[in-house]
Amino acid sequence: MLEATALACERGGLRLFSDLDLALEGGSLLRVRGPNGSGKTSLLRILAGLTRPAAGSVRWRGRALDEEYGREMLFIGHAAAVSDDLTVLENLEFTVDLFQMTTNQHRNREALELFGLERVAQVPARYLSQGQRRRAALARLALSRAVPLWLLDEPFAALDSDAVERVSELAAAHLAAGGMLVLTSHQEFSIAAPATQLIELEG
Amino acid sequence: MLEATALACERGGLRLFSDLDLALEGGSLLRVRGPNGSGKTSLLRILAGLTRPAAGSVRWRGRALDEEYGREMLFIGHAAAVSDDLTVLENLEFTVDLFQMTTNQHRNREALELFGLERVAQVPARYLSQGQRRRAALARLALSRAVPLWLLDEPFAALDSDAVERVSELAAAHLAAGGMLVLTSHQEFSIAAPATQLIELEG
Amino acid sequence: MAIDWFRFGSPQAFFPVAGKMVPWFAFLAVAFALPGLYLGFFVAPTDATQGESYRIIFIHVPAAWMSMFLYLVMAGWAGLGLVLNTRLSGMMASAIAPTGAMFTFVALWSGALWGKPTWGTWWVWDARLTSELILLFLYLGFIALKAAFADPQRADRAGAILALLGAVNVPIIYFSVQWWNTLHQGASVSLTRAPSMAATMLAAMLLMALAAWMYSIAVALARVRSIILERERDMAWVRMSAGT
Amino acid sequence: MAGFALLVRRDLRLALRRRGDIVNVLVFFVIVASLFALGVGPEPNQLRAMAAGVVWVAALLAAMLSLPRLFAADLADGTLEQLLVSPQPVLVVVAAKIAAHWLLTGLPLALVAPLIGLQYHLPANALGLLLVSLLIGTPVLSLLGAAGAALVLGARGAGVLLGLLLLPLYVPVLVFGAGAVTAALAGIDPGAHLSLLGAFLAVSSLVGPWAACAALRVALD
Amino acid sequence: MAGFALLVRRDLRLALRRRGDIVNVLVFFVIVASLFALGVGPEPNQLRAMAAGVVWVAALLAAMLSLPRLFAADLADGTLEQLLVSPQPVLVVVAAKIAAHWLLTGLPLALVAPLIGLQYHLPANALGLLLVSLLIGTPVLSLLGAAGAALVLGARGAGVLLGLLLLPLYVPVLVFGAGAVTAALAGIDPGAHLSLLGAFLAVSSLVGPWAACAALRVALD
Ligand code: HEM
Ligand SMILES: Nc1ncnc2c1ncn2[C@@H]1O[C@H](COP(=O)(O)OP(=O)(O)OP(=O)(O)O)[C@@H](O)[C@H]1O
Ligand SMILES: Nc1ncnc2c1ncn2[C@@H]1O[C@H](COP(=O)(O)OP(=O)(O)OP(=O)(O)O)[C@@H](O)[C@H]1O
Ligand SMILES: [Mg+2]
Ligand SMILES: [Mg+2]
Repeated sequence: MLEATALACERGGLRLFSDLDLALEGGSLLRVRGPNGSGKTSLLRILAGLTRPAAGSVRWRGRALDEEYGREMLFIGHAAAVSDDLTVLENLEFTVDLFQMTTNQHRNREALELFGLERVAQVPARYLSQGQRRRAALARLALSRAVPLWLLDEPFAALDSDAVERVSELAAAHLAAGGMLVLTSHQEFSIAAPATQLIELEG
Repeated sequence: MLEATALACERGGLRLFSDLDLALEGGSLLRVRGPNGSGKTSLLRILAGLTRPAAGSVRWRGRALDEEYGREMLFIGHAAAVSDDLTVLENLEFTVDLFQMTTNQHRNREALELFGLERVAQVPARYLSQGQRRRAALARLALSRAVPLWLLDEPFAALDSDAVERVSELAAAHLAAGGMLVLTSHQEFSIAAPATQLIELEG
Repeated sequence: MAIDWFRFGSPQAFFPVAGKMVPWFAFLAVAFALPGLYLGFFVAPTDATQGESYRIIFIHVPAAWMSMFLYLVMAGWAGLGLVLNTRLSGMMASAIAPTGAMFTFVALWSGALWGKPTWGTWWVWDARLTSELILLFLYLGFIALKAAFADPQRADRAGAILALLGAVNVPIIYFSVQWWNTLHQGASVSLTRAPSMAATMLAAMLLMALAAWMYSIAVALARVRSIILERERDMAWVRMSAGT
Repeated sequence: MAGFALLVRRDLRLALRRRGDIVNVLVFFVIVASLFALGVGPEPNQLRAMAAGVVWVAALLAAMLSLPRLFAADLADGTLEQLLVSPQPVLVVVAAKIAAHWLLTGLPLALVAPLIGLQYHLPANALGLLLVSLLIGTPVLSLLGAAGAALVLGARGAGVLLGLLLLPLYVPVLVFGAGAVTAALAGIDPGAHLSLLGAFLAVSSLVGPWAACAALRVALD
Repeated sequence: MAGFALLVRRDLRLALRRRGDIVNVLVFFVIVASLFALGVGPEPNQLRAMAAGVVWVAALLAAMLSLPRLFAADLADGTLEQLLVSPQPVLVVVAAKIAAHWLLTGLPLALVAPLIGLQYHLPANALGLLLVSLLIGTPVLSLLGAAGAALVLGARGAGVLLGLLLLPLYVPVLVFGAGAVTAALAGIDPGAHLSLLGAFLAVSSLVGPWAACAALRVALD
């Protein structure tokens, strides 16, 4: 489904990686590993269609990335994409509408509860702790079963062990249902996956 | 040396913790633990003198916190305090001057090397990866042997295993030399310490 | 085909070519300017109504033409870089901008000097003068915007967008005398005069315009060479040719 | 269309959350208008002559002061990234931003301008014209402003740089907008000015969003 | 003192890194000055009468456009936190910020103002006075501006809000500053205006930094 051929990435005149190929089918987990600054985030941004690769191309279902791709892909980067002045619930509702996800008020509430955010649902995101902010960004995972491709950049950073477990469970269920997952993580994690791939980037 | 009595913290009308006492002597490591949003960061900011506690007081060497405290304490929070438009080296040099640390060009370079930043020393921080940015903030630890009290908020987040080890070694050496360390971390870590304390905050 | 094009667009290939061309264009600039100035200031007859002051035309008109033309060239290079992602294009645009700004300034300045004796004021806020002033600000904005980015690639792309946006102004300058009733001359004033006079004036003006052309090319090429060196200083070929 | 409405609603909500962005713009407008009168002098005739200019310069400033934050906040917290990977076309995102900006600055200004005009002793026909010229002209400020704001994303000293880029582009709007009113005061038909303003609106509504889209992609690359 | 110099140097370096912040201010100034003439009209006499007002309004705008970023960038990246826990007194930090802001906006404006005055047909004595009034008055803009910028830290729509807070405070500066020049043009002794400006400077150099310090502590609590 997701294929990339001969990808290369350049930053500030430096080659981060080149000639990178990948192919992902339903049910596979791809872990991208490498030291700080090796280009993991850059690779994920290329796969999300945000950054132009210096060479090579990314294809989804055999076609180049287009606006439709936005409905079939989910990207959560370093920044939480949570607006300071909206409450946690409003932030979630905006994301849901933006990505045209099928859900309802009840399921939104459940998603927040799953991430232990019910107490702060009405608090403007400005006042959240670091970890709560990440949780607020990740809450949409609970509503994204139908989105086939997940791209998660360091999803576990700043989370406590409880939240790490929650995310791992969601990821495992997603994979079991035939979804695809690409993630980077410096921490070790355990996600049950039908198929696992690893890309090691060098520093 | 560092004492806090009957500390309480309130946020948005909510009590995060109250009646918290602590006393730290040379060589002790204090780990603050608790789920996301339980008040770890708030506690560290109180100890750093940034936030006023709702009740209780903090004392250093028996006296209330004053400007002198800034020379004897080091606080690294969630935000890396690295200016986008300065290079990594310039950022370090500014910190060094700001905190009136005794060092020299050679030692600054060494600190950057220790954190694997020599290649990006002349790159504006804007272009760093998440982990490199944290490393740039933590590089000052290598020059802070003389600062008795370290307050580190999630120092390991976003770091690769190499960098985690580097920080742990520096912390261990600091403790062995009679320094004090307060840290929060969701990840497990191993830092050899003459004395260890733990504060558990409830969510 | 495409590969050839990209090779031509590589700074490394262009650097020596530009180096060879600079002296030629510099020579041509002088070769056109000398007879142009001679014709304009010694041969062309004194104007019946304006006296000697009309001779500013030999500076003013070529400068005004170049100011507009160079903007289009600059925007063209910038747009090319945006579409094809070639490194050289952005450098060319950067190299042209200061020359364009200079000609714009000269056109404004000479026009103002000319306006004093003819219109009795050195400045009015009419459409052509205003749009020419905006052209100067656009050049300055382009330069400032490019300088505001540390990353040259990003600077090129942001600058290109601004250059294309501002290109709308050029036809406004050109046609403003037709669209609005203004104090400024319409086109071809000189052509309606007595044939002999028009011939020398036209010749002088065209020679000066050609000289301005050649000068612009020479300066832009020289400047693009130093931009190439600065931007690509870390690349192997620069270090090798610098002998380090 | 649903995406457009969603995004406009979000921006309006964010602005209203502070209970005052619109009020701020209006108060700001009043202050600028009185400030000018103070800076130049109290003669009624001179006031009337400069009324349109002052209102227009105030509109221009209100637009400019609010522009640096148009995309910057969304860029910083990662929302812009999400907007770009979302199924919404980037053009819709940009159009919504522009619409929200106009609703929050241009529209309130246009509606309150006749009141200011009254203070400056403008006659009734000139007041109406002032309103019309603002209704045609202020969208241009938002359209071009969005392009400028997107261009300076990630550049330092963005505020002043933005002024530098935008003021020259705003000049024609100001000239024609104020010109229409001044012409009417002098008994000349303002139609020519208004049609030029309209032409400007047409051109900038083609060029502005396009430039903003391209610039956003560059900023996030 | 070493701390003060260190902080000023940092801010200047950050500004100069782009090889343009000062140049930007100057170009911006020139643009505003020509824009005003456009908005009001081309009569030389009218131009002379409003020259001082225009220069002062331009100074005010340049100050205001650059203020929202005075502390915001440092707050966002955590630098402000470090400045507050550092051994430097907060007052020194604030004073350095103010000084750097003035060096980057007020001073270049003051130095280039006589050139603008020339274009507006001001006579020599008025030019000198314009320079003097700017040298006394622009520090007030930075002093009060720092307090305003610190107060609105973390508020959305900070740009317009800041304008709202500051413009009323800036009005007196504008009035006395431009007034001094206008008085001289009319043959009246400008001493009274200048001494009022001086008094304003004295008061704001007492109040401004203190208010900024307090506001910063609140913003970071
Ligand atoms: C600052 C003031 C002025 C500016 C910005 C200005 C600008 C321009 C520009 C942009 C052009 C080239 C456009 C074209 O070829 O159609 C031009 C051409 C010309 N200008 Fe000016 N001008 C100014 C003042 C004057 C004055 C005072 C005069 C004479 C009284 C004058 C006479 C001409 C003439 C004769 C042409 C050539 C028109 C032609 O044959 O195409 N200009 N000017
Ligand atoms: N202008 C530039 N000059 C030099 N290096 C640059 C420039 N822009 C980006 N880089 C480098 O590009 C790399 C970007 O890496 P990226 O963010 O993809 O890393 P990562 O693998 O995600 O790291 P982390 O584990 O820290 O998140 C960094 O090494 C950075 O220093
Ligand atoms: N205005 C407010 N209204 C409601 N709650 C607030 C408000 N301001 C702060 N809070 C709460 O205060 C707490 C701050 O916690 P703090 O940042 O100290 O947590 P932490 O233990 O560091 O968490 P993490 O592990 O996520 O970093 C959060 O639970 C937050 O929701
Ligand atoms: Mg990364
Ligand atoms: Mg925390």
